[in-house]
Amino acid sequence: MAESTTLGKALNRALHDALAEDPSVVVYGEDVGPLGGVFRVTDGLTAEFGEDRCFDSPLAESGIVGTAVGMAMYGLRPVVEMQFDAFGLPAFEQVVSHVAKMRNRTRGRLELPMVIRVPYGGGIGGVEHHSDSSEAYYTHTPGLRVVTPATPSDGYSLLREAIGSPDPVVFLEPKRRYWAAEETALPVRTEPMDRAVVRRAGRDATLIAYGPMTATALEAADAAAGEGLSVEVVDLRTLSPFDDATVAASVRRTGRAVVVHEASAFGGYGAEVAARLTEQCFHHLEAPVLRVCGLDVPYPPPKLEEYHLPGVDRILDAFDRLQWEREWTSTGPAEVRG
Amino acid sequence: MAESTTLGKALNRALHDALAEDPSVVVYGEDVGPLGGVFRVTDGLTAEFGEDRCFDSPLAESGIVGTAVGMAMYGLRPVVEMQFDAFGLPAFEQVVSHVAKMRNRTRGRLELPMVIRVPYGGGIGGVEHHSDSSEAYYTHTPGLRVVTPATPSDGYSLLREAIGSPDPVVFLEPKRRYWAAEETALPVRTEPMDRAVVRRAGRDATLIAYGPMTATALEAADAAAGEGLSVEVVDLRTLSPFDDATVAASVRRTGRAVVVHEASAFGGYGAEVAARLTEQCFHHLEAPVLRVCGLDVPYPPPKLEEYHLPGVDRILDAFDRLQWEREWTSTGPAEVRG
Amino acid sequence: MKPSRTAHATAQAPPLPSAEPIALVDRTGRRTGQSALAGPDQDVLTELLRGMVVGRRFDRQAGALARQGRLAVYPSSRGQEACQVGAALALGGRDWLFPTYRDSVALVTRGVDPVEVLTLLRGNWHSGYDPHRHRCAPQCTPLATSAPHAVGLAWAARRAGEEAAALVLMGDGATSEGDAHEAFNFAAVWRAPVVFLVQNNQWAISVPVHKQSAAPTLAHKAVGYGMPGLHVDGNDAAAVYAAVGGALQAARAGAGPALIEARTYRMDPHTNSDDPGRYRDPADDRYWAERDPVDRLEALLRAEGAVDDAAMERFAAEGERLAARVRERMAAEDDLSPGDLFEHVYASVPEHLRRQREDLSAAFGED
Amino acid sequence: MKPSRTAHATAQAPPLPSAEPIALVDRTGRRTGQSALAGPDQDVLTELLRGMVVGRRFDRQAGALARQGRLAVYPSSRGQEACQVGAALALGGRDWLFPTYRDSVALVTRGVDPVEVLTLLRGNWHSGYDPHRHRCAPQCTPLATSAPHAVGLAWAARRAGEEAAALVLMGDGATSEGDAHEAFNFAAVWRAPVVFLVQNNQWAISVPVHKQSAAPTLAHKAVGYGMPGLHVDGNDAAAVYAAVGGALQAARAGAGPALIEARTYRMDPHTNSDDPGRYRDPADDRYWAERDPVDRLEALLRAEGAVDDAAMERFAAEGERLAARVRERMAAEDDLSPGDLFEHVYASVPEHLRRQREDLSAAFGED
Ligand SMILES: Cc1ncc(C[n+]2csc(CCOP(=O)(O)OP(=O)(O)O)c2C)c(N)n1
Ligand SMILES: Cc1ncc(C[n+]2csc(CCOP(=O)(O)OP(=O)(O)O)c2C)c(N)n1
Ligand SMILES: [Mg+2]
Ligand SMILES: [Mg+2]
Repeated sequence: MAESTTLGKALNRALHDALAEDPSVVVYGEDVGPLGGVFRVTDGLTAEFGEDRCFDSPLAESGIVGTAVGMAMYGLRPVVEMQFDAFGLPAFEQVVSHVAKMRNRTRGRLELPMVIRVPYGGGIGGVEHHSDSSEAYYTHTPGLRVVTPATPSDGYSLLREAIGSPDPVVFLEPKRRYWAAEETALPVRTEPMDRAVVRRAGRDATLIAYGPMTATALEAADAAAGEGLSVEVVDLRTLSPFDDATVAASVRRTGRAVVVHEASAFGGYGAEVAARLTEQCFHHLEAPVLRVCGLDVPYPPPKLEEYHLPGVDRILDAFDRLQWEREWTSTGPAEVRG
Repeated sequence: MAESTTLGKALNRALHDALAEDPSVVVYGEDVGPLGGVFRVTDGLTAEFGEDRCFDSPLAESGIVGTAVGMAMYGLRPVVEMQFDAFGLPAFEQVVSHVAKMRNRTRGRLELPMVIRVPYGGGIGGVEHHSDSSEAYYTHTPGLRVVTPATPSDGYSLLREAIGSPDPVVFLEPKRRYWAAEETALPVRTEPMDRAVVRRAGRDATLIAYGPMTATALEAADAAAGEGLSVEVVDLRTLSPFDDATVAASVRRTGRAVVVHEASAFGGYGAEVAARLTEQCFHHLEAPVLRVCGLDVPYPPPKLEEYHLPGVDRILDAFDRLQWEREWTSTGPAEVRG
Repeated sequence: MKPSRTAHATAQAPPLPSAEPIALVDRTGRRTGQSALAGPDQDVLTELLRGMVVGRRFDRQAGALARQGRLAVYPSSRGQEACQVGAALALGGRDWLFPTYRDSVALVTRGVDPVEVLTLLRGNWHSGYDPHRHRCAPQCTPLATSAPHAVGLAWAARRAGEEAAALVLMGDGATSEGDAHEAFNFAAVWRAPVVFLVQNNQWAISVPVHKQSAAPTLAHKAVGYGMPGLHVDGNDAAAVYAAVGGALQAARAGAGPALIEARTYRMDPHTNSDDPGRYRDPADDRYWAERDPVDRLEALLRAEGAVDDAAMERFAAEGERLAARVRERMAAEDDLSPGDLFEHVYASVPEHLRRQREDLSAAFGED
Repeated sequence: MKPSRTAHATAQAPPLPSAEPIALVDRTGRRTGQSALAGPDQDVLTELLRGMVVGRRFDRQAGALARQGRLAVYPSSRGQEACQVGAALALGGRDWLFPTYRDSVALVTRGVDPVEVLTLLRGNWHSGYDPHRHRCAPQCTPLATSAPHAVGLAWAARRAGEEAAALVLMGDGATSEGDAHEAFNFAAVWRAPVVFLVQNNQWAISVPVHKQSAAPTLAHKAVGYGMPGLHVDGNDAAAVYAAVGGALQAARAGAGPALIEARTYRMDPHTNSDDPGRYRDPADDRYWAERDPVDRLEALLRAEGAVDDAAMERFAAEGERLAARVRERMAAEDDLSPGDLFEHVYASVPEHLRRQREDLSAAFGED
């Protein structure tokens, strides 16, 4: 029976169900035990499954990821949490040099079915180091799957799939959407992990988003519709590997594309999206693929983050720069592209 | 008087001259003292300037970068070495959370005039972890300058400038070019740090390269010339900030561009180059900006690295895919673009 | 550089830290008479008490501002005043302090403008004060990461011939991080003038210290680096002051680094948004309330006649004035400069940021 | 989960490691008669000697292959045979070994196919053997990074009810890395069945151990984690075997981890491409040559009548046969599969890698 569930609760339920179904799943990290995590995503798990299945570790991210590598080598399915995105950085060597490479190194003899959960992104008024978006570091690293849900049902389904995956998954949780609710009946299975989905159909332009920006993208599409512009919104869901088929098909249809993310533009994930779509859809493009991203500055303090984060207005501005053949009027373009 | 100098020797000379001129410069890291570094870039410096100016530290990259932050806070100009690119990863948190952000954090009150030297890239038959290219991790991080010389004279000049810079510089040294020689008279000053240069003029396409790939790009341009194709080669020299003016001007002139690097394509630096040039030059582009990069796999073992690394052939193949209006003949295209 | 063949086996092992923390003043406010530390004189003790009373008032004010939403968050110092005030007062004028997010009271004690101390938590900028002015590094959030900075800075200061040391504040949880280890080790190998003060407040958010370490004390970690380790009562300002002061002096004199564990307790939640009811026993709060650092020193100084009601009222009034000033200035309009976002990324604003700044002012129609 | 208010102060401090390394056999091949370690019996000692003779021959062969350019590089084990053979033979069948790039001799002793051991250094792939078959993790290059893997694996094994421990090999230099600290700490807090064996060969490439640590011994690091630390003579195979074997047994029995420093010496350059003439004194080589691990055990066993010329010739012949087999098989064509580049990135080949594979075979005109 469908009921209103938040992303945070859906993730919690996914961990719960994974622990219940598979004894090889263990959940650990900083404050994930009795406290239930600083965002309560692991709430109640220690109480229900015991200290043996969900527990607090010493405070050391490289150690957390490194021990998870060892557990996964042994056949467990560890799910570890980096408390905030920036605090995953101490583990970066483990992630790049081992998590991503162990299968390759051993020609498939050692696989690492592990999940690194990372609450990421801003918009929560967090002080320095609490609002970063590091997806570009992870997605540039072959061997990792990088997944990020935008909705509670995807949160549940993608996390279950990530835990079941034979490959290591960096699971990026858009922390400002933890409290976003949706009517859904859990357990639920949504589209498979490596598939992007069209969240809203449109004819005139494709807006590509993921994680925290999906909701913003949908809002922007709504606003654009009010001005007569029909925008298709694609939610990537999995950042690596990239679902070229779905996204390129949309862009070929609309002929215009904007990609949006919170991370800084320069060398950001949106560059890859823009570059590969341009390679694949060049003759369908009426305008360059535009990026609406965070500024190329360190993440600002809370009171200035609004200047940094892409919002509806900046997305609408980007639509304006898509080199329409005619001026837009309030009732839409004089000539609509097929 | 010009004489033949290798990149390794030019870098050594730059460190030497910086130490001689500025008492606030200190050089340290793993094996940079009496051994002179595993690539001999610090050869003779301890002997000449003493253990106080060039020395071996404990073996811990985060500690090396972290202590350099403190020295720079105090006003020194530390130049530290990460022995190989992959061994810079333990310092990644220090680089991202502190090196890149200290100036911003303190509104300019604390600046960090420090240089992190990183021998990077492959092609030397190195075993795992000895051939990586991490420029995408660094260039996505605002607050860092990321510089990479391709020639001995640039090696000298850019390293001197990096050491003199008030901003922290990640200085990426193309290790397979350490032994590449050039006739030059040191000390030399080449173009400023944040400027790209056209290494070879051309009309038909722009080939964008940096560091280890600049020489390969020039070879490819030579080969293409043999087939009648006139290729302009741009050496970026500084990856961040990006010299939009120089590169975009070239691409607008030629109408076609290929970017080449050793790192994996996905989310690589080339994506940024392609995306921003497409944004800036869309109406001048006859074809999408193509990328010739490492495969999207972990860096292969030595005997397979040839399959991974971009070479002249793969660059020439990319030229073929630049959607010429006519077939190329051995004497060049029937119609040459302005 | 001739390495000895038996190189490191010749180093002397410093004595082991004591399992029980060293106190100069016991929890009832009596001098313990122990002799491992030289006790500070009454003037210093009075200063320590004054600092703690004022610091606690500041801390309470900041907590209130956080509850009112005027600070993004506030990590309280209540219960840890002996550590923070003791440490800050032990610093010499040329010494450097490397505080964490929790060490606002140490900064206020050091003389930094309280409103500038709160800039980070208020959300106006990442740090509000000029680090050079009071020789205080910005408050550090990524755990243990400022420890190597302190080592590098202290090494540089000694190299420059300055008689200065650096004091690193860190929590019990932070000792588990790799950076703590690397900093301890670099300091010891380089004999850098650094003192590491671990405020073991028993908790790293919800994780108790026995899940961080299986060592007899955190001070025992010093042994593995060949530096002295000292275990002191962190609710005894006299002991903290004496231990930190002694170690700083030794460091300045060239004796190298030291590690001090101060055993204390975080009386409040981790921050105002934490819920300790989920993970700790209120009995612990009571246990530690009986060991309150302010009460204890007040009892001693009253018993010894060094302070009386009037003095205590003076300290309280000073605290009230400071709190009022903070309230007032925090009520003022925010002084926000979005332009600063671009200004302080590099020494000068590069072209691409200039363009982004223009776009931004176009969009927000200002600056 | 009720944290004690005096939590970690109740832990017992294990005894300090000795400044002088414990030896069972002195450099002249006489039993020292010390009683801190139980000496292995003569059969084991003979096995140790055999393993060292064969291992040294393998090592020499690999060095020759490197000089001929048939290996990309070879980090020699010469001088460290007592550590590597002693440690490998001390392992039980269900125990796991976590070796570094230098520990080829330990792997060969463990029974891994020598040619598969050399796959990494030959440059054909990053690791050649099946880690499950002999319970040997791939040789690890990024220093100290496999130590937390061992902790996680050992923890998982104990949780599964297996009586198995993990043995981590690491160098003196590697102890400076943050990951070493984090691994030591996780192991101690979790009481994971892990033994850390630090082969202190005096050098990290060109950096002497006194620039890595100011501690009396590296074994002293154990104190800060609340685990036992032992300092043994790393050129005495009997002592290494006894120390590692004892620690593994204790670990399997639930006593938690231990840290053992084995004092030894890297007789050769760091790798075949290193030039130790730049940084170390040849007198050191002579000093250590007199303490050779093979000579010493041979002298003991000859004196005790356990081995004779015939036995030594048998061992030598076994080494020669192994070397010959290695030479022969290494002369064979490389078995390279570029297709593997795409095969083992993910469990199945994603679309974009399928395309790259196709491009590649088109370009190279093959699969
Ligand atoms: C590298 C890093 N990881 C995680 C965090 C998140 N975090 C903030 S405070 C804290 C607990 C710190 O405990 P402790 O070191 O004992 O200091 P205390 O807060 O008790 O003063 C954690 C896990 C962080 N700030 N930095
Ligand atoms: C994280 C990391 N940093 C640097 C290196 C480069 N490196 C390879 S071996 C070595 C020295 C290691 O010394 P030690 O740990 O004593 O081991 P040994 O080689 O003496 O066996 C260095 C610096 C590395 N492999 N990993
Ligand atoms: Mg604490
Ligand atoms: Mg060594």
